[in-house]
Amino acid sequence: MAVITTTEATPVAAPAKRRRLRFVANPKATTGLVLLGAFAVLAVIGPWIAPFDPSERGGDLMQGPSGAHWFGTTHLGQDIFSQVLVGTRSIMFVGFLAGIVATVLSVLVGVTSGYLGGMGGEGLSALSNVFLVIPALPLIIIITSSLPETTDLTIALVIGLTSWAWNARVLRAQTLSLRRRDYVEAARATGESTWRIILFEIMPNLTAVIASGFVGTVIFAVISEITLAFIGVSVSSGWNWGTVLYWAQSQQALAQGAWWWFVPAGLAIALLGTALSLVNFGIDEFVSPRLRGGGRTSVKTVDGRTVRMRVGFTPVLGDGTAREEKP
Amino acid sequence: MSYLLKRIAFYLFTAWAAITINFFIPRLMPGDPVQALITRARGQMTTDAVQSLYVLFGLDKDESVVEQYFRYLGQLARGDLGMSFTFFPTPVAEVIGDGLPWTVGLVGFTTVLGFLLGTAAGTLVGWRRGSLADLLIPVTTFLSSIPYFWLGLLAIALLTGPDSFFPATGAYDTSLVPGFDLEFIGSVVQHGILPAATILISSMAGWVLSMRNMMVTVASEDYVTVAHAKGLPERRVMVGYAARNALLPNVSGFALSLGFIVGGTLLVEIVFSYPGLGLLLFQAVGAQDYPLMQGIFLVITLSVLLANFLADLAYLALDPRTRREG
Amino acid sequence: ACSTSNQGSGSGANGVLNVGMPNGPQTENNNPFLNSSAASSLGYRRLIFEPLAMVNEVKVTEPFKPWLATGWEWSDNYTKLALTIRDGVTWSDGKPLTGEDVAFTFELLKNNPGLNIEGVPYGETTASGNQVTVAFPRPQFVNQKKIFEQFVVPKHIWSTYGNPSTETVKEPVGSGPFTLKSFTPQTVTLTARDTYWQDKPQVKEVRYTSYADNNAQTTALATGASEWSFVFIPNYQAVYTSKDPQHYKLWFPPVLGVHGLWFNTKSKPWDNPALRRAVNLVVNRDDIFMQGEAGYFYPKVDNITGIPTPAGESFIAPEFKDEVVTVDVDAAKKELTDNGFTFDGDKLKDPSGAPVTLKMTVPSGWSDYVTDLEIIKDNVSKIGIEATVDLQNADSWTKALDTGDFQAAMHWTNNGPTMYDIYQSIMDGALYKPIGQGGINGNYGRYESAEATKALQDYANAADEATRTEALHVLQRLHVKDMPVVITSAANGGGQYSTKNWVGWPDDSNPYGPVQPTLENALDVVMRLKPAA
Amino acid sequence: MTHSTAAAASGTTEVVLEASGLTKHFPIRKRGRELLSRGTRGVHAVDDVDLVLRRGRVTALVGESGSGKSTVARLLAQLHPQTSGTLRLGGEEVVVKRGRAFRAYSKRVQMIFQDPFASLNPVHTVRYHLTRALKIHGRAGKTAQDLEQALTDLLTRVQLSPPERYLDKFPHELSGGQRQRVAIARALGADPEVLLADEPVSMLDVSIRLGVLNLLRDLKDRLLLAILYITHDIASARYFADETFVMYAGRVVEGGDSETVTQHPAHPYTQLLIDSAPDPDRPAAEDKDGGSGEPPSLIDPPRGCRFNPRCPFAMDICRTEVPPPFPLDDGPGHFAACWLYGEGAAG
Amino acid sequence: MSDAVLEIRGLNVDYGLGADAVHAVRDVNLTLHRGEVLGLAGESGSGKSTLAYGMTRLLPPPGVVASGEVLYHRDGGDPVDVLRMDHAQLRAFRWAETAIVFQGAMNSLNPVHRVSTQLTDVIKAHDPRSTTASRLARARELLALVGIAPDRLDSYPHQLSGGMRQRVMIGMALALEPRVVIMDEPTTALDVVVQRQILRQLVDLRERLGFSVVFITHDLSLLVEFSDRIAIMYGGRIVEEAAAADLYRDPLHPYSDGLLHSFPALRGPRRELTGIPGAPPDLRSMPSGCSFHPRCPRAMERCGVEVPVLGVPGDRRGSDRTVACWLHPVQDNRF
Ligand SMILES: Nc1ncnc2c1ncn2[C@@H]1O[C@H](COP(=O)(O)OP(=O)(O)OP(=O)(O)O)[C@@H](O)[C@H]1O
Ligand SMILES: Nc1ncnc2c1ncn2[C@@H]1O[C@H](COP(=O)(O)OP(=O)(O)OP(=O)(O)O)[C@@H](O)[C@H]1O
Ligand SMILES: [Mg+2]
Ligand SMILES: [Mg+2]
Repeated sequence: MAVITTTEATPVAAPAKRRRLRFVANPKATTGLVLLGAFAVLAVIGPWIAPFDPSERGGDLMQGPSGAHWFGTTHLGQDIFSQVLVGTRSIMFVGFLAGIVATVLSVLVGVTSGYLGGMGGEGLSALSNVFLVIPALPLIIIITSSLPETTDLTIALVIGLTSWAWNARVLRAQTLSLRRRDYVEAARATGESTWRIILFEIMPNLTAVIASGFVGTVIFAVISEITLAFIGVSVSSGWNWGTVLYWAQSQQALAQGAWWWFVPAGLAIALLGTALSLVNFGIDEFVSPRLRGGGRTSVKTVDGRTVRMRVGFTPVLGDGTAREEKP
Repeated sequence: MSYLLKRIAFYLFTAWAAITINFFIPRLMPGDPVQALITRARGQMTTDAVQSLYVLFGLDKDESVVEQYFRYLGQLARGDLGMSFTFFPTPVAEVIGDGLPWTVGLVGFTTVLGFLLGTAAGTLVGWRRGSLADLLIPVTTFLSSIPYFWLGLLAIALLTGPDSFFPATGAYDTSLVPGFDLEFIGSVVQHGILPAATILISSMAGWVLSMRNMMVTVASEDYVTVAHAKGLPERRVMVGYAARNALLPNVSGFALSLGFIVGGTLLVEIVFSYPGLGLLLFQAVGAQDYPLMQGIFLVITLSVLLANFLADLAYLALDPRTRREG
Repeated sequence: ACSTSNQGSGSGANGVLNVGMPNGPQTENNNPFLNSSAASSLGYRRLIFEPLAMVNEVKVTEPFKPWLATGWEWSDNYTKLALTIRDGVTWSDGKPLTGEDVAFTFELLKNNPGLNIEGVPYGETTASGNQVTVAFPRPQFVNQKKIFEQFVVPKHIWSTYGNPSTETVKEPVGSGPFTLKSFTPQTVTLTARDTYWQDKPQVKEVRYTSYADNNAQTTALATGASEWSFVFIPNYQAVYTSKDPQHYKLWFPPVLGVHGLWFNTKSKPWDNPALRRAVNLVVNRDDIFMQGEAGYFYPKVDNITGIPTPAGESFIAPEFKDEVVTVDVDAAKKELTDNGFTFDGDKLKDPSGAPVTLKMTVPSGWSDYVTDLEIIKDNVSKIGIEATVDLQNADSWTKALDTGDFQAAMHWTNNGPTMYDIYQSIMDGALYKPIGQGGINGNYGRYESAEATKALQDYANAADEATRTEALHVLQRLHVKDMPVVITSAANGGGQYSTKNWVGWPDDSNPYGPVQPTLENALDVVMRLKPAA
Repeated sequence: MTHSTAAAASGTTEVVLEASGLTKHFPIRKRGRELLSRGTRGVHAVDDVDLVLRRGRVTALVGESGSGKSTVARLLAQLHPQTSGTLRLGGEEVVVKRGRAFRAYSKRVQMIFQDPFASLNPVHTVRYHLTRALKIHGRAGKTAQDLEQALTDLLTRVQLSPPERYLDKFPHELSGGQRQRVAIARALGADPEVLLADEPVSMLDVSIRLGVLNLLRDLKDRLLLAILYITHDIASARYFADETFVMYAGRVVEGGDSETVTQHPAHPYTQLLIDSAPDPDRPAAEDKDGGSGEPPSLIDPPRGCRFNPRCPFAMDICRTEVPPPFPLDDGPGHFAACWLYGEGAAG
Repeated sequence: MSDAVLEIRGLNVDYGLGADAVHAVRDVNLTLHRGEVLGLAGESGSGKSTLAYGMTRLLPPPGVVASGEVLYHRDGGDPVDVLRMDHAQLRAFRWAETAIVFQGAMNSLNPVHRVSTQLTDVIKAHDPRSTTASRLARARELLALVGIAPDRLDSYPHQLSGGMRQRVMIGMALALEPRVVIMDEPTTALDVVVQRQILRQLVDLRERLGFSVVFITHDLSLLVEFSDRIAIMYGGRIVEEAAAADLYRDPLHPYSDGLLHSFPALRGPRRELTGIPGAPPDLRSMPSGCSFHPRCPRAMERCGVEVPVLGVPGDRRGSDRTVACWLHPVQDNRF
C-alpha cells in the first residue's frame, strides 16, 4: 500500500533489500499491511461489488442482518452493507489524500526549518508549534462548517492543511540531528550542493519517520472525516462510514435496537485504525530494534522451570556439564 | 528561567495567532445567523419574524473586516466575547461560563487521569515485557483506534436504559438544582462515570503504548542495568530509574498532544449530551453562532495553552537537565 | 434518561408536571419576546405571560376563547380593534393588570421592531380603564390570530428596561398561573401562584427539562422522565409508545401550514405547469407520511388543493372537495404527452427534446426531508424523470432558496388560522424577487401570477366573508392548475404526552387546541390537566 | 608558531596549505539578562593558530578532547567560516563561502571524519558515495566505462580488492576498517592535495587501526599528499606524523618534529600528556603525580596562558600574558608557547 | 593460588535461543584472586562485556547464560554459585559483594536523580536500617574517597564533568566495600590525563581496601601497566592468560603478540607496526578449529581443524600461565 509506495518512491532505493524484507517480515506490519490492502481493494471495487445502490430504498425497513442484507437495512430499506462498502472509498480517499497533503507540508516545513536553521527555520518551527497547540478537531469542524460546499476533496484538504504540524516537528527534530551527522558534513566537505544534501543525504534517512508520520496522519484524517460526518457537518459529501453512523444516530438506531446500523461501520473504523496502527508499530520497530518482540521471551531452564527473559536477571539455562561443546 | 521566558513568549504568540485565526475563520462563512435561526426553527417561525431578527442582531450595519477585527481585539481585552446569537442577548462569556466547568471537570480530569493510568499501565506492561501483560497491547491498539464517540455510543447502547444505574445524558439529574450538597455531587459523579470511562478507555490506550515503548527503550539503558547491579529492590528500579526517565518524553508528548485529545473528547460531550463546551460548540456551529463559536474556540485553545504550560512546568520539575542554575 | 424513573410516577401525586424539549443547555433568559430565550425555546413563557385570547389552530372554525380580553370589536374593515380587558387580574407581584399594560405591550412592539417577531403593524393605541383600542394601517383580518395570541407584559416593569431587546428578565413578572422558581441550564422549574384570576391549576409545579438532542428527549419520554414534549421520534411505536401503550400517547393534528416540494418556476423545464402537475400525480404521499414522517409527524395532505384536512376542510372549494390525489402514473403520463412531452423509451423528454431531470436540494441533516425527497426521486422515475437529491449544508441551502438558486426543494409555508397564510407563502406576487436577489420572505419558487396576487390582496382586505371565500377559491384553482408546490404534508400542532399521572390532554375526541408545549395553548392545556385517578 | 620556525622544521618542502592567525569563536545564544548587554560572548574554540601543511608530509595535531582540533580541521576544510585569520592554498589567499568557489576549494582539500560508521550515509552504496565524489569534481569521465574504471582505481588505491566485491555494498555490510577505507577513497575521488584526517582511526578496533594508518602513509608517499592527522593519542602521532603540534584549550602550545616533541616535551602540558599516556615500559616508580584539575571553560578562558591554572610551574606572567611561541633548539622547528622558555628564562 | 574470590567455570553465554543463538562467550574458565587486578583484553566484539555481564547475570535479553558456574568465595564460607541464586539472593549479593563500573558514566548515572540519591539508595537497599543521616555521611565519605568535594553531593549528573562522573561511579562501587569490582572500559571515554588520574586513584584505593578488580579494556598497553594478570579474549574464548609482565615480554599466542604490536610506543625505538591483518570473526559463522587461524601468520593445518584447549603450555611447564594455541600444546590441563 501507500506506505510501501512512499518507501519506494524516495531514493532510499534499496537500503538493502534485506532491510525492507525485515519490515515486511514483521508480523505486526504484515498484518497491518494485509488489512490495509483489503481496505484498499474495497475502496477500489467496493462500489462495483456492492449488492445495492447505497441510497436506494428497498422494501425491508429496519431489518436486521440477513442473507439479502448482510448488515441489515435502514429505516428506508437501504442496504447498510452496500453503504459501508461504498463508503470505504471516501474514507480511503480522504485519509490518504489528507495524509499526502500533510506529509508534503510537514516535509517542506520540517526539513527546511531543520536544515536551514536561523531566523527562517525558527519562524517555521514556531509556526508548526502554533498549529500544534491549537486544538485541531474544533478548528477542522469550524473550517469545514464554514465551507459553502463539502466534498471529499475539500475535507481532505482541510484536514491535510491543518494536521501537518506534528510531523513537521518530528521531522525538524530528526533533521536537526541528521544535520550534525558526519555523513552530511562529509557530503558537504565533498562539495555537494545544499539541495542535493537535503534530497539525497537527509531525506532518505527520514523515510521511516515520514512514513510513520504519514500513517499517523491518515489515522487522524480518517477519524476526523468520520467525526465531521457524524456530527452532521459534512453529511452532504456522500457515503462514508461517518455518514452511516450519522443516519443511524439521527434515526435513533440504538434506541430502536438497530445495533446493525452502528456496529459494522464502527468496527470498520476500528479495524482500519488498527491496521494503520499496526503498520506504524512495524515502522517503529523497524527503526528502533529494541522495541521488537524478539522471538521467544521465556526459557525453560535445565531444572524444568520456565523463566522470563528480562533486564537485570539473565536466565541460566544449565550447568557446565549439561552443555556439549559447540562446533 | 530563560527556558520559561521563552515558553511564555511562545504561548503569548500562539494565543495571539489563535485569537486571529479564531476571528477570521467564522467571518468567511457564507450563511448568516438569522437564516440559520430560521432554518433551525423550520416552519415554527413566520417570515415576518425574519426582519425583526436582523434588526435584533444588529446585522443591518456595515463594518469593514478590519474595523471588526480591532473592535474584537478591544472587546477581548475587556473580557467581552460578544453576545451569543443563539442565546441572544446572553453574553458569550456567560454561556461559556455555564459550560466550561463541566468540560474542565470531565475532560480535564479524565485527560489527566487517562495519562496517569495509561502511564502506570504502560510502565507495568513495558517492565514485564514478555509476560501476559503483553496481551494488553493488541487490545489497547484496537481501543485506541476506535473514535471516542463510537465507544460512547456503544456505552450508551449497552449500559444505559430505563433500569440502568448509568444515565445516558446530562451532567446531573435534571430534578436537582446545582449546589454543593451530597445528592448533587453524587448525581454528577453518577452522570460522569460513563463519559469519563469512554474518554479514559480511548485516551489511555495511547499512553499505555507510548509508555510501554519508552519503558522498553529505557530498560536497556546503562543506568537501569546499574540499578539492577546495585541490587536495588525491583520496585525502586522500575519506578525510580526506568519509569522516571521513560516518563519525560511522555510528559512532553502529553503536552503536545493535548490539542488532539481535547478535540476528541469534545465529541464525547456531544454523544453524552454533556453540557460542556463540546456540546456548545456543536450547537454553535449548527446555529452559525459566530460569537459563541469564536468564544468557545478561544477558550478551548487558551485552556490547551494553559495546560501545555502546566505540562511544561511539570517537565521542568521532572527533568533536572532543563533547570539551569543562575 | 435519568434513571430516576420513580420520579415520573410520583409526580401526579405531588403535583409536578415534567415537560421536556430537545433544545440543549439553556442560559438564563426569560424575555418572552425573544425566540432565543430559554422561556421561548422551552415554552414556559406561556405559563407566565397570558394572551388576550386562546385560538384553536386545530379547529380554526372555533371562535377565539376569551382570556385576558373578555370581549373585542373590529371596525373599519379590520383596521381598528376595541378590546375589553378582564378585571381582577393581578401580576405575580401583586399589582393589578389593566388596559394600560395591554396598550403598553402594543406600543412596545410598535417601537421595537426587533421584538415584533410577528410583524403586526400596530398603529395608534389608547387605553382607558379596561378599554383598549388599537388602530392598524391596513386590514388585519389575516393577522387576527397573531394579535389575540399576543401575551401581555406589565408596564410597571417593562417601562424600566433601557433596551427591552437585550433584556434577559431575570425575574419575570406575569399574569399567568405560574412563576419562575429556579433556573439551571438543564431544568427550569415553575410553581403555581397563590392567587390567580381563574380556578387554580391542579398542576402545582412544572419542570421544563432541556435535553441535549432528540435522542435524549426520546429516551426521557420512553422512561417517563418527560411527560410532555414535542420531538421527532422515528419509529415511535418501537421507541416510545410500546414502552407503556396505555399511557404514552402522541397526538399530531394538522394545522394550516404545509410542507411540500417547491419548484423553481423560473427554471426550465420546471416552468411548465404540466410537468409539475404530472409530478403531483406520482408523488406517493403515503410513503412520505409513513417513512419520511414516521407515520405521524407531518400529517399527510392529499387533497389536490394542498389544504390539510380536517383542519382546513371548510376552506376547500366544492369542486375539489373529493379530489384526493393518489399515485396515478398513467394519468401523469397522459398529462405529459398531452402537453408536448415525449417518452424516449423510459426517458421523459421535454417539448424541446431535452431529457427531463430534477435536482432537489435539502440540508444534509434534515432526515425527514431527505427521506421525503428520496421517495419523490423514486416516484418521478416512474414517469421517466431522472431525479437527484442534492444534500447541502443548511446555510447554502437557505441561501439557495433565498436567491432562487435551486430547481426544487422541500420547504414549508407559513401557517395561520386560514388558508391565506399557506397560499400567500407560495404565490404572493408581492413577495416576488427575481432570481439572484435575496431577502425574500416566501414565494421561493418565484411564482408569478397577477391573478393570485390580486386574490391574496382581495382576501386580506375584504370586508365580507363572501369575497374572502371567493378569493380563496380562485387561489385553489390557480394552485391546482399551476402546482407551484407539490404539497405533501401539513404542519402539526402536536406533541407527545403521558396520561400516567395527568389526564385532560387534547386528543381527537376533544381537540380543544394543539398540544405543543411551546405554543400559546400550552397554558390552556396545563389549566385543564387533572391528576390521573 | 611563526612562519620561519615551521619552514625550518620541514626543510624546503613545498607548502600547500597554510593557516595563520586562525581563530574561531562560536557564538552562543544569549539568554535572559545578557540580551540587554552588548558585546559578543562565544566559545573560543580556536585562537590564533598558525599551521603549515606540506606536500608529502604528515602533520599531527594532538590534544585532549575539546581542545579545538576538529574545529581547526573544519576551518581548514572551510566547513565553518573562520572568525579571523587567513588561509592560503598554494600561496593564494582563499575566501570561500559556498557554491562554485567552495567546490573548487574542496577539490583540493578533502576531509576524513573520525567515525567511519557515521560518515557514510547508510542508505547509499559504496558506488554512490564514490560516484558522487567523482562527479562533483568532474573526474567521472565521459562514459560509463570511464566511471567504472575510476571507481575501480579508487578502491584499489585504498586496498579494497577486488573492487567489484565492494562497489555495491552498503556501509553496514562493511567492517569498520573497510568503511574508513571507503571514506578515504571518497576523499581521494576529488584528487586532492590536502587530506584532513580528523581522528581517522580512533573509532576503529586496535588491531585494524594500523592498517588504515599505514594506508594513509602509503598514499602520502605515492600521491605526495599533505596530510593533517588529528589525534588524541600522542603515541600514534609519534608513529605516523613527521611533525606534531600540541593544542590546549584552543591554542597551539608546542610543535615541532614529532620525535623531538614526544621525546623531549617542553611545554608542561605536553609533559603531562606524555606522562599520562599508558606506557607498558614505564617503570612503576616513575609514576609521578602530574597536574590535576580540568581543562578550562572556553567561553571564559583564563587570562594569559590557558594552562596556568593547572600548571605546576605557573609564574605571575603566565596569568597575565599570552605566551608567544618560543623556538627551542633541541630539534628542528621545535617551539613551545610557554613563558618558561621566554627570553628571560631561556636566555 | 588458593585465595580465589571469584571462579568462573565453563561459562557459556549466548544471545538468543535455540538454533539461531549466537555463542558470544564460549567455555570460559577464569579465576580472580584476592586483591589482584585482572585485565581482560581483546578487540571489539570478542566477548569481554558479555563475559562480565554474563557472570553477574546483568545481560539484557536476548542474552542467556547457557551453562557454567560462577563461584564466589565468601570469607570463611562455602563458595556460592552466582548462577544458581534466585532473584532475592542475587539482589542481596549484588553490589555488596561485586560492584560494577561501566564505560560511560553519563549513561550509568540516572540523569534525573541527584548524586546523593544515587549514592544513598544503594546503601538503603542493602541496609534498610541505616539512618538517612548515616547514609549521607557515608556518601560524603565516598566522594571524598574519590577526590570530589562533598558539596557536589547535591549535583545532578549533567552538572559534573566526565571525569567527575566516572569518579562518582567508582565511589558508588565502593559504597558497600565489595570484594570484587568489575570495570568495563571505565576510562575509554576519558582523556588520557583524566584516565591516569582515575586509574591512579583506583590503584590507591585497592591497596587500602583490598578488593579485587576485573578490568576490561582493549588497550593492552594500559593493562600491562596497571594490572597484575591479563586474560586475552578472542572470538568468545580466552586464548591466553598470564601475569602482565610475562605477557608483555613473552606473548605466546600469536593474537596476543599481534595486539601488542598494534600499539605504537611512546618511548624507545620507533618500530614498524603491523597490526593484525583481516577482520574479527563473525560469531554466527565462526571458523572451524582455532577461530584465529584465518588471520594467524603462523597457522598450521591443525589449527583449522581442532580447537586448541586452554592450558599450561608444555614449553612453559610450571609457569602460572595458560594459552590456547597449537604452537604451544597443552601440557597439563588444570580442569
Ligand atoms: N558548532 C559549534 N558550536 C559551538 N561550539 C562548538 C561547535 N563546534 C565545536 N564547538 C566547541 O568548540 C570546542 C572545540 O571543539 P572541537 O570539536 O574542535 O574539539 P576537539 O579537539 O576536536 O575534541 P574531540 O577530541 O572531542 O573531538 C569545544 O568546546 C566545542 O564544544
Ligand atoms: N543482542 C545481541 N544479539 C546478538 N549478538 C550480540 C548481541 N549483543 C552482542 N552480541 C555479539 O556478541 C559479541 C560480544 O559482544 P561484547 O559486547 O561482549 O564484545 P566486547 O568485547 O565487549 O566488545 P567492545 O570492546 O566493543 O565492547 C559481539 O560479537 C556482538 O556482536
Ligand atoms: Mg574532534
Ligand atoms: Mg564491551
